[in-house]
This record gives sequence, structure tokens and C-alpha cells, in this order.
Amino acid sequence: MSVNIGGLWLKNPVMTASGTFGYGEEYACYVDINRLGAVVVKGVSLNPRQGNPAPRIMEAPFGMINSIGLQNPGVKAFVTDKLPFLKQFDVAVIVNIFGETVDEYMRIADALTQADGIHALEVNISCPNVEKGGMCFGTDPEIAHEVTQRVKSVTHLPVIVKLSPNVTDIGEIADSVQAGGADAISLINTISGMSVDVENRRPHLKMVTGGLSGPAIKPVALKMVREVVKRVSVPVIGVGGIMNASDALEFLIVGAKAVQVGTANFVNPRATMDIIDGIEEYMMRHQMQDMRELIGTLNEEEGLC
Amino acid sequence: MSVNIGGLWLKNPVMTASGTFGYGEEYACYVDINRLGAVVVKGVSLNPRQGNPAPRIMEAPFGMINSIGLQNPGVKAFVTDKLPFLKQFDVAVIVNIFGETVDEYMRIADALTQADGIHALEVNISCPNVEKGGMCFGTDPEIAHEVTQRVKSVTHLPVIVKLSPNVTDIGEIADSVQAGGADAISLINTISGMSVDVENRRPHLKMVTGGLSGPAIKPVALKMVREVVKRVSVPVIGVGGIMNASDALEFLIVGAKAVQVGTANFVNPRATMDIIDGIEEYMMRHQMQDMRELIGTLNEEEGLC
Amino acid sequence: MNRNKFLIDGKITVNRRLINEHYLMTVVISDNFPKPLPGQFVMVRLKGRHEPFLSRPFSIYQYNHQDDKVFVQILYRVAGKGTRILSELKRGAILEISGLHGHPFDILPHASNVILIAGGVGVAPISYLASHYKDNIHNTDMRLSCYLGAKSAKHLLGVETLRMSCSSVEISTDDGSSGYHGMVTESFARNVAAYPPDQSLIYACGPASMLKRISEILCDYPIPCQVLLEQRMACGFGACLGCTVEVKGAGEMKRYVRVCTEGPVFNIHDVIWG
Amino acid sequence: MNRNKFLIDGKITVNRRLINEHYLMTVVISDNFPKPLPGQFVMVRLKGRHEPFLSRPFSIYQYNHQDDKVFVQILYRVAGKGTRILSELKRGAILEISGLHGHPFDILPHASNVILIAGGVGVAPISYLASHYKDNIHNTDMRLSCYLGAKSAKHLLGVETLRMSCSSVEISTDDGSSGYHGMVTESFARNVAAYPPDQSLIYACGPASMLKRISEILCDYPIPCQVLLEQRMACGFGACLGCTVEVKGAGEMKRYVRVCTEGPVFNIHDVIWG
Ligand SMILES: Cc1cc2nc3c(=O)[nH]c(=O)nc-3n(C[C@H](O)[C@H](O)[C@H](O)COP(=O)(O)OP(=O)(O)OC[C@H]3O[C@@H](n4cnc5c(N)ncnc54)[C@H](O)[C@@H]3O)c2cc1C
Ligand SMILES: Cc1cc2nc3c(=O)[nH]c(=O)nc-3n(C[C@H](O)[C@H](O)[C@H](O)COP(=O)(O)OP(=O)(O)OC[C@H]3O[C@@H](n4cnc5c(N)ncnc54)[C@H](O)[C@@H]3O)c2cc1C
Ligand SMILES: Cc1cc2nc3c(=O)[nH]c(=O)nc-3n(C[C@H](O)[C@H](O)[C@H](O)COP(=O)(O)O)c2cc1C
Ligand SMILES: Cc1cc2nc3c(=O)[nH]c(=O)nc-3n(C[C@H](O)[C@H](O)[C@H](O)COP(=O)(O)O)c2cc1C
Ligand code: FES
Ligand code: FES
Repeated sequence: MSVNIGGLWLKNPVMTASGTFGYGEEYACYVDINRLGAVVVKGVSLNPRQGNPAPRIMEAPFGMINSIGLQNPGVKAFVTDKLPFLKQFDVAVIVNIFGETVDEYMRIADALTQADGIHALEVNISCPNVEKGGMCFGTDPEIAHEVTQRVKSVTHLPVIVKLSPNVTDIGEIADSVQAGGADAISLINTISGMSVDVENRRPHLKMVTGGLSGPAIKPVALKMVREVVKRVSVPVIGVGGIMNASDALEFLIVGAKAVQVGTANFVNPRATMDIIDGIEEYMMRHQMQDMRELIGTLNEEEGLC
Repeated sequence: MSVNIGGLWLKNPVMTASGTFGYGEEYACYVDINRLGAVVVKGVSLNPRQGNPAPRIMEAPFGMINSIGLQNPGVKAFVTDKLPFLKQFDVAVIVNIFGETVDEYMRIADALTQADGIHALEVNISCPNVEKGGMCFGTDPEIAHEVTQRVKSVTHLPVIVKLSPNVTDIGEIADSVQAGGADAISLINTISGMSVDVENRRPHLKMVTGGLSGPAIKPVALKMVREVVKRVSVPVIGVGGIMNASDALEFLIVGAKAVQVGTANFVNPRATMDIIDGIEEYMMRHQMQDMRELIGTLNEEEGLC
Repeated sequence: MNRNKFLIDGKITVNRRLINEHYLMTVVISDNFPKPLPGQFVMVRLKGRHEPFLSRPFSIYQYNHQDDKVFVQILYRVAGKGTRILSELKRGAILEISGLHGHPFDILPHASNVILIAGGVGVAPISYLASHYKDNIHNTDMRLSCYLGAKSAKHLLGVETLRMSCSSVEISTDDGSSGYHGMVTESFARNVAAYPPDQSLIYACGPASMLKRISEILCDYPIPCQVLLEQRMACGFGACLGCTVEVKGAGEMKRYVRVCTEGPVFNIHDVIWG
Repeated sequence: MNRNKFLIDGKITVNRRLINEHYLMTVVISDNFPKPLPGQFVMVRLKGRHEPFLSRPFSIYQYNHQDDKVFVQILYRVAGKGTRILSELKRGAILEISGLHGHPFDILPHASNVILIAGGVGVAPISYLASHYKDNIHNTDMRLSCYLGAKSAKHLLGVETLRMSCSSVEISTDDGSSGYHGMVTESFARNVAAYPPDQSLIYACGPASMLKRISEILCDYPIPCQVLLEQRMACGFGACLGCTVEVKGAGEMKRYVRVCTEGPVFNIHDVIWG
């Protein structure tokens, strides 16, 4: 079941999605971390961040909305306090990073490249760019290109760029981060959304809006993943609403080389294990030996009658 | 409960969403059409359209994906065969229109303006622009502006422009259709999505991708409606995932002056009636006499603890 | 306005597994639920819940009016998520049911040979049709012959009910564990020449592959044949345009028609098999 | 690795309405389910379904080990969609339960006055805590006093169980239909001066407004007080960072801590009331 993501070999295509698996500790009693394809940790910034005021989450129809606000201890504390736990395991560790300026991205990438036990970086470009008036890095092809290129310039680690779905043309963004040197592309991050408590006429979240995740967004994620797979040549990692093996298989079949499991971990902390088992069972049943017999084998000629 | 949408008075803010209520006939045995704020009919094109091959729909998590392909009898047959049925009722009839060229939009608008019994036009700009290489009218602010202006130039009817959510900056599109003369703005249309039959490794839809609708998209719709309400001065009509009165109230509270009920009609053909009753009950319970006491009254200062 | 269109609550009184993944559900409905014509169907969902999201279409298997209550039976196969959830419902669960949808089978009171072909759970509407002929058509010259197919003897459904209505019930099983060893279509094909086309009439319901095979067999034997088609449905009553199939139109033209409204019963010769 | 963390199936044996919108559910769990400490909670969802989507947090109301089975009771109020669906479940429904989550109440075996204050369904963890003191702490000098508040006599929950554990149970009702006429906090306030701060200890659970009022009362009476807070949760075990509340940090600093992990039990003086 192994796959190669931009030079990094994973024992299977199932990773955790950033922000839904902490730094691994909370799941150690539910899952065998050694069995994971990779652990993608909660997003790390240059300096510690407190995150947003509560309430931060709300259930949505078949999903949830969050405005955690990227709470994290900062890159230094991550390396000293959090990374050692993950180093105990035989698992690829991918560190999700984000900054408010291009320079911040570079400095975090640089700090992580010095550290030991990190196998790849995932660059979250769905956050507001303070230099450019708070506009999102991931919605402008040129800025996305620049961030990618700069991060690449300071690290020898494989660089995965994680795309925001809140754009008109995801293919264009994918193209530009590939041109910027991305070794792989992951998508999608959450879709902007909100909800309202009608009895009190107040938003459910203190920050009013947040990011929608979970099964509700799966059809959107799958469509965007297919679009990006058709557009770029680097490996694509599918994320969005994966709850079980069947959901993961949808992404692999449209051409993702790996998947990330996010919100599902909250609902079923053993979700990743169930998904790995389920993909194995599917491949056996369909007599497939290699992931290549599965990935990108969608038969588009015939919709199912 | 009456509201004014760009000069058109509706007896209440609850309309049907285009493509989910046919031309009214199928619902006559389930709902009292006279009680509706307005009927928005299935999209009408210049010439008849067969629509897409089957399968055209698939259930999605808390929603559905469709690729009906805008099947309709064309503007002429609409006026002679479908409109007379609706004219029997004391209800505002809003005709949803779409074209493949700007000229087509104008010709349909012109033909409908000649007809009797139509109260407003809703311009669907979520369709591919064949002149501009199939790119969507609704994703380019300039083209969106142009379509709006041209339709306005041939009709005295109020013109509602219906926005596609598949864009980076919905506020920008809203701005430009307002500048083009739109009397009101409705949103959102469906979000692009797809799903895969993993056992057969085929897309569920013959056209592979389709439009996601239903509760799954409600948080996204609500967030975009709030954004557009903040951006423009014309009335905004909220659409997306409204199943019951509480959902409708969320849109009104964030500032929509009216709502459209789509997919819910399939699941519960009496949904519009239940929603009207529910809004009435809510207003009584909260001692509100006028829709103005409700619309746009979100208290953003305090998220709910 | 169509007096036969309703949206009504029904309460499950029985919901039990018959064999393998096949279940029989009885729903009691306290209000007026008109007697369905054979081939008509209902859209069913679990009231107050949204998982599954869309209603599911089911044919009527049996209908009884007792006192002021109606008892409707649905014979169904667990085919996916929605039917699995349905199968887990207990007595007392409330369903929301809309109906009566669809264009029914045409009934021919004067035919001599009425031939019924059912594959798998396609037996549900066929069985209801057979009862209809038996109860309403009093034509002593009419022979009702049924061809019933299943995977194995253990998968046979509704045989008893069919025997009560039909002159003969020919069974086929894929593994030969009961009746003819092979597909039901081949069991029928062995006899097809014996039916005079102008006095015979076929009704068929089952998997698309079965119906397609019947259409091939009938190339040589022009017996009129009505088939019940299935297609994914969102509304069931003609509004969404989601359930279309391609049929032959005037001349060389093809057109899309709605299975829920123009169908689910079609003349087999009109259908364009994908 | 924490041996107390599990993800396990439980079967509903009883799920009945007590009064108004309050229900009592008993779940039997066939496997090892360790005895919860007072204040700990479980995350519960309907197995195999996604409506509601997230699991819901509930305190333990009662716990019994019988033979090789564990019976857990949850006392809950129908507060929204998720609890409504829970209340509609029948005997035999399977739940997926994760636990044991949260930092428990600190137990002080040598206190003289243990004061329990419960509002509404907050009685669930308070009652479990009272039983814990009664069963495990054998201190004859200790007095367990409980203040229990509800809307009216008809809304009182768990009085019997509390009377078995406590030396006294003071009841307050908003409408005066039983006990003190007014808020439970005011009933407590009337007696607060009688408790020597250094030999007393308060545990409180109920609506945020109640807890906030207690913190005000305690400005003048520095009795240690532990409160159980509620917050929306996605995971319940520390991973999502969704359930934070603001607490006082070092100096003037505020910081966000997770109710599910650093809580749900907090020192009342650390909490910053919104
Ligand atoms: C007119 C009509 C009458 C029917 N009568 C019966 C009957 O009496 N007994 C019975 O067991 N089945 C009957 N079916 C088929 C039944 O509707 C499907 O098996 C059922 O909808 C499958 O739902 P699911 O959620 O279990 O499967 P999934 O595959 O999870 O369903 C996904 C979506 O596809 C639709 N779908 C999947 N298969 C079919 C199908 N074969 N036909 C229509 N929609 C489908 C579902 O309704 C749902 O919207 C009938 C279908 C039609 C159109
Ligand atoms: C540690 C802890 C222990 C609890 N113990 C009990 C108990 O023993 N008995 C009991 O009746 N209730 C208890 N609650 C509250 C209970 O979890 C909520 O009433 C329940 O989650 C409401 O869900 P809903 O779907 O009915 O409401 P909705 O308002 O529809 O829920 C929407 C979302 O908000 C969350 N939510 C809403 N209200 C609360 C709340 N007060 N606390 C936490 N999350 C909330 C829901 O879990 C869900 O994710 C406890 C809460 C916590 C945090
Ligand atoms: C609570 C929460 C926190 C998240 N934090 C991050 C983050 O720090 N960095 C990031 O790139 N994505 C973050 N995400 C996005 C997820 O990694 C993922 O892209 C998204 O949730 C869609 O996948 P899902 O539907 O499987 O959850 C977060 C998502 C959730 C729900
Ligand atoms: C089957 C179907 C057909 C639709 N046809 C049209 C159409 O012809 N024109 C249009 O502007 N929108 C069309 N829509 C979009 C809806 O009007 C609505 O914008 C969208 O479905 C979101 O609302 P909902 O979640 O309430 O369904 C269609 C939607 C569905 C599900
Ligand atoms: S199911 Fe909606 S038109 Fe047939
Ligand atoms: S509920 Fe997830 S961290 Fe507390």
C-alpha cells in the first residue's frame, strides 16, 4: 500500500489532517500511530498563538464549523515539547506551517529544517496575509507562488502546499504553486461558513464565521481534487469529509495519491485505522497488489446507470 | 410579513428556488400556491434544451448533486404552455433565465417582457459563456456586470441577479452586478461537486460533476449572504439548504430580505408552507409585527456561549 | 389537481427480514390512502431525520383496507445506505410517505395470455399486479403465467402470493437449486414461441440487464411488453427532472422522459437501453 | 498511554422520560468500562449514523458493575437536536461511547463541610459525586450538604439519590412550589456565613449564570469551590481545541484551556466569566 509523495515514501496513503490530530498524543490510546501513512500535525506558527475566543466550534449539517484561530505553541516549543513524542514512532511526521508574512513562513520552515525527525512540510496558505491587507495567501496565484518558492529556498524537505477551496479557479492556484516548486499539493482546507442561533439572534461562533469541514464538503473536495489532478503533475493529496474507507477510495480513484483524514478523527478516534483496514480489504477483494492499480482509475466514460 | 424586493411587493419572504418547483404544476396538490411569496420557475433558455444524459442526480451527505443540464422547453413554449397555469394564482411569478451568450440573455428577457403575468426576472449567471470559452458568466465581475446591464436595458421588470458561489470574492461580483443595475441579488446557486461509485470506479453522474445543494451548503450560503448584504445596498435573497423555518430565519437575521427554498421541496413538498407558518409563529413568539424587526438584526457583538 | 397525490405519515407495524438482504415492511396509515394501481409507487423517508437525505421509491407489494386504516406492504432489498437504515427501523417508527406516483401498468381485460416476468425484488410490483388481475378481471379465458427468477431457492420471494393469483409459476434459479437452472429470461425464452403475439401481453420487472435481454428476445416475437424501470429520484413527482431515461421519440429523435411521471411503466420498445 | 481511555459500544436498556424534557438512560456495556471518577464524562453518539454528527458530552449519573457487565446511567435534558434524537432511541439501540474524559473533582477526605450546589440537570455529576463521598470517604466529622435548585417541584430531579448520600438536601424552586422560593444560589447565600472557609469545600454544577452568581457570593467568603463547566465539544479528548474557556493565567494574563482536558472541573476563582 505504499505511496511516494514528492520523494517521501509512506507505508500507506492514509495521513491525518492538520489540526485534527493535535501532535499525536491525544490519539496514542486509540490508534497505533506506527500504522499511519503520516502524521500531519496541527499548524505551527513562528510565535505562540492563543487562538480565538470561545465559542469556537459548532455542529453543522453533516459537518462542523470551526474558528480555532490556529492556536499553537509556536515553532520553538513545538520542536522542544511536541516533536519528541512523535519521534518515538516509525511514522512520517509532516509539519503544517503558516505565517502572516512571507518572511514568517521562511523562518518557520528554516527552524523546522534544522530540527530532526521531520519528514516534510505542509504549507497552509489559507491564512490572511497581513502585508497584503489580510487577503488570503491562497487566493492569489502570484502570492501562492511566492510563498512556495521562498519556503522551498530554505529547506531540503519535501514541501506540500495545502490549498484553500475558497477560490474561483483552484487549477490556477495549483499550477502556480507547482511552478513555485511544490513537491506535492494537498487540498482542500475548510470552506468558509457560518451559522446563527435564531432564538438569540447571535452567531454560533464568537468570530461569526469559521471553516466548514466534514462530509458536507466531500463532494466539493472531490471535484477540486479531480481538477487539480488533471492540471498538475506533482502528487495530489485529497482532504475533505473522509469518514471511512469508501470515502478515501473516492479520492484515490479520482487520482489523489494519498488522503488526509480530518474531522472524522473527532467523531471516531479510530477512523484512520478503520480506513487503512478498509482500503486493504477493498484491494484484496478487487485483487489489486499495488496502489497504482487503484489511484486515478476512474472510468469517466460511463456514469453509473 | 410582506417585503419589497427591488420594487416588487411580496406577501411574505418565502419563494421557491429555480429548478426545484418546476413551473408550479407538480406542487399544486401539495401547497397553496397563493400563499407563496413568489414562484421562481425552472430556468428558461432561448431555445428548448434536452438536458444532460442520465444519471443526473445523486444523494450526497445531507444534500444532493445534480447535473440536470437546464432542461427546459425554451422561452416560447414556456410562455404559451407553462405560464398560463401560474397566471391563475395570486402570486408573484419570477422567471429564471440563462443564456450561452449575452445576446441570448437579452432576447429571452425581451420575449418575457412582452408576455403578461411575469413580475420579475432572475438572471442565472452560473452557466458557461460560450463566447468566452465556456467560462462562467458569474465568475468574472466584468461579464457579470455586462449581462446585468444588457438585461436591464431591454426590460422594465425588476431584475434579480443570481450569483454562483464558486468564486474567490463574492462581494466583488455582487458589487459589479449592483453597478450594472441589478434591482436585487439572490445567492447562492449550487456549489460544484461530484461523487464516485467506488465498487465500479465510475462517477455517480454521467456528466461526472454537478451542483451540490441542500443543508450541506447552508453554512457556506449563509456566510456569503452576510458578505453580500454588507457589501451592497440592493435587497439580497438568501438561498441554500433551507429546510425549515429556523434555516430561513438564519438568512433573514443575517440580512436577506427574502429566501428561496430549493432542494427541500423534493424531500418535503410542503416545505414552503411549513416555513411560512414557522416564520409567522416565530414572529408572534418574539412579538414582531414587521419583517424589518427581524431582517438584519444579527447581534454580532456576542457569539453565543 | 390530482386527488391521488398525498403526503402522509405511516407507522411501521412490522419490519422483518425474510431472506438474506430482503425485508418485508408493513406500514399502517390512519388516513385516506387511495388504492394504488399496479405499477404505482410511493416515496418513503424516516420522518424528522435527514439521514438518508432523499426519500426512497418503493413499489406497493400489498394493500389492505381494514376498518378506517390502510395497511401497505413494501418488499425491499437492502441495496445501500438508505435501505439499510430502513431495515434497522423498529415497530412504531414513523415514516413520511408521498404518493401515489407514476403511470401505472395498462390493464388488458381481454388478453388470453398475461405473462409476468420478475427478477429478484422485481417480484413486488409484479405480485401486486397479479393480485389485481385476479381480483378485478373476471375473464375465464385468461391465463396468468408467471416467470420468477432468483439467485437460488433460498432467494425466492413471494412465491406463495403469486401462486394464489397465477395459473402457473415457473421458477428459475441461477444455481439450479429450484426450478429451471439459469436466468429467468431463458426460462421464458423456451416458451415464448407458444404465446400468440396478438392475444398475449407481457409485464416485466427486474434488473436492467434482465429487461434488456427480454427486449432482445422480443425482437423475434412481437408480443406487447410493459416494463417497470428504476432510476434515482429526488422528488418522485415530476419536479426535479432527475429521474430521466432516454426513450425513442418521433422519427429518429431521442428524448428524455421522467421515470417518476411518464413512467415507471414503459413500453419495452420505446426504451433505449444504455 | 492512558488505560482509562476507551472507545466502546453500549446498548440502551432503558431510555425513559422522567419529567418534562428530562430523560434517564441506562446503557449496558459488555466490556471493561473503568469506574469513572466524579466529574469525568463520556462522549456519546448513535453508532453508524451521522445525525447528529458530533458526539455529545454527558456526565455519569450512576455506575454499577454487575457480573461482567457495566451499567451506566445518564441523566439528560433535551436541549436541542442531538438530545432530542437521543430521547427517541429505543431499548436495544447501540451507542458508541468514548471516555473517560476530563479532569475529575478533587476529593478532600478531611473536610468538615462538603457543600454541593446543583441547578437543573447539573444534579447528574453532583449526585454521582455525593455517592462517591458516601461510599469512599469514611469521615464521621464530615457533613455533606446539598443545595438543589429547579424551576418548580415538578422539575426536581434526583432528590431521592441525593438524600441517601447527603446529611441535608435544601431544595429551592423558582416558583416556590417546593422548599425555598427563589434561586438555589440565594438559598445557599443565606447559609454561606455559617461555613468556616478553611474546613469547607463547595462543588457546583448548573447553568453558567448560577456559577457566576456563586463566584460573586464567594467574593466575601473565601470557601474553596470547584465548578463543572460546559462547552461545545467536537472530540472530548483534547485534540480539536474547540472547547476552550478563558481562565486566569500567571499575573494579569488570560489563557485558553480545554474544558474537556484541563476541565471540566475548574477552580471557580480561575474562571473568567463572559
Ligand atoms: C419506481 C421504483 C420502484 C421501486 N420499487 C422497489 C421495491 O418495491 N423494492 C425494492 O427493494 N426496491 C425498489 N426500488 C429500488 C429502490 O428504490 C432502491 O433500491 C433504493 O432507492 C436504494 O436506496 P439505498 O439508499 O439503499 O441505495 P444507495 O445506492 O445508497 O442509494 C443512493 C441513491 O440512489 C438511489 N438508488 C439506488 N439504487 C436505486 C434503484 N435501483 N432505483 C432507484 N433509485 C436508486 C437511492 O434512492 C438514493 O437516492 C424501486 C425503484 C423505483 C424507481
Ligand atoms: C462535561 C459535560 C458534561 C455534561 N453532562 C450533561 C449531563 O449529564 N446531562 C445533560 O443533560 N447535559 C449534560 N451536558 C450538556 C450536554 O452535552 C448538552 O446539553 C448537549 O450536548 C446538547 O446537545 P443538543 O444537540 O441537544 O443541543 P444543540 O444545541 O442542538 O447542540 C449543538 C451543538 O452544541 C453543543 N452543545 C449545546 N449545548 C451544550 C452544552 N450545554 N454543553 C456542551 N455542549 C453543548 C452540542 O453538543 C452540539 O455539538 C454536559 C456537557 C458537558 C460539556
Ligand atoms: C478543528 C480544526 C482545526 C484545523 N486546523 C488546521 C490547521 O491548523 N492547519 C491546516 O492546514 N488545516 C487545518 N484544518 C483543516 C483540516 O486539516 C482539513 O483540511 C479540513 O478540515 C477538511 O478535512 P475534513 O473534512 O476531513 O476535516 C483544521 C480543521 C479543523 C476541523
Ligand atoms: C435539481 C435542481 C435544479 C436546479 N435548476 C436551477 C435552474 O434552472 N436555475 C437556477 O438558477 N438554479 C437552479 N438550481 C439551483 C437552486 O435554485 C438553488 O440555488 C440551489 O439548489 C441551492 O438551494 P437549495 O440548497 O435550497 O436547493 C437547481 C437546483 C437543483 C437541486
Ligand atoms: S424524481 Fe423528480 S422528476 Fe422524477
Ligand atoms: S473537545 Fe476537542 S479539545 Fe476539547
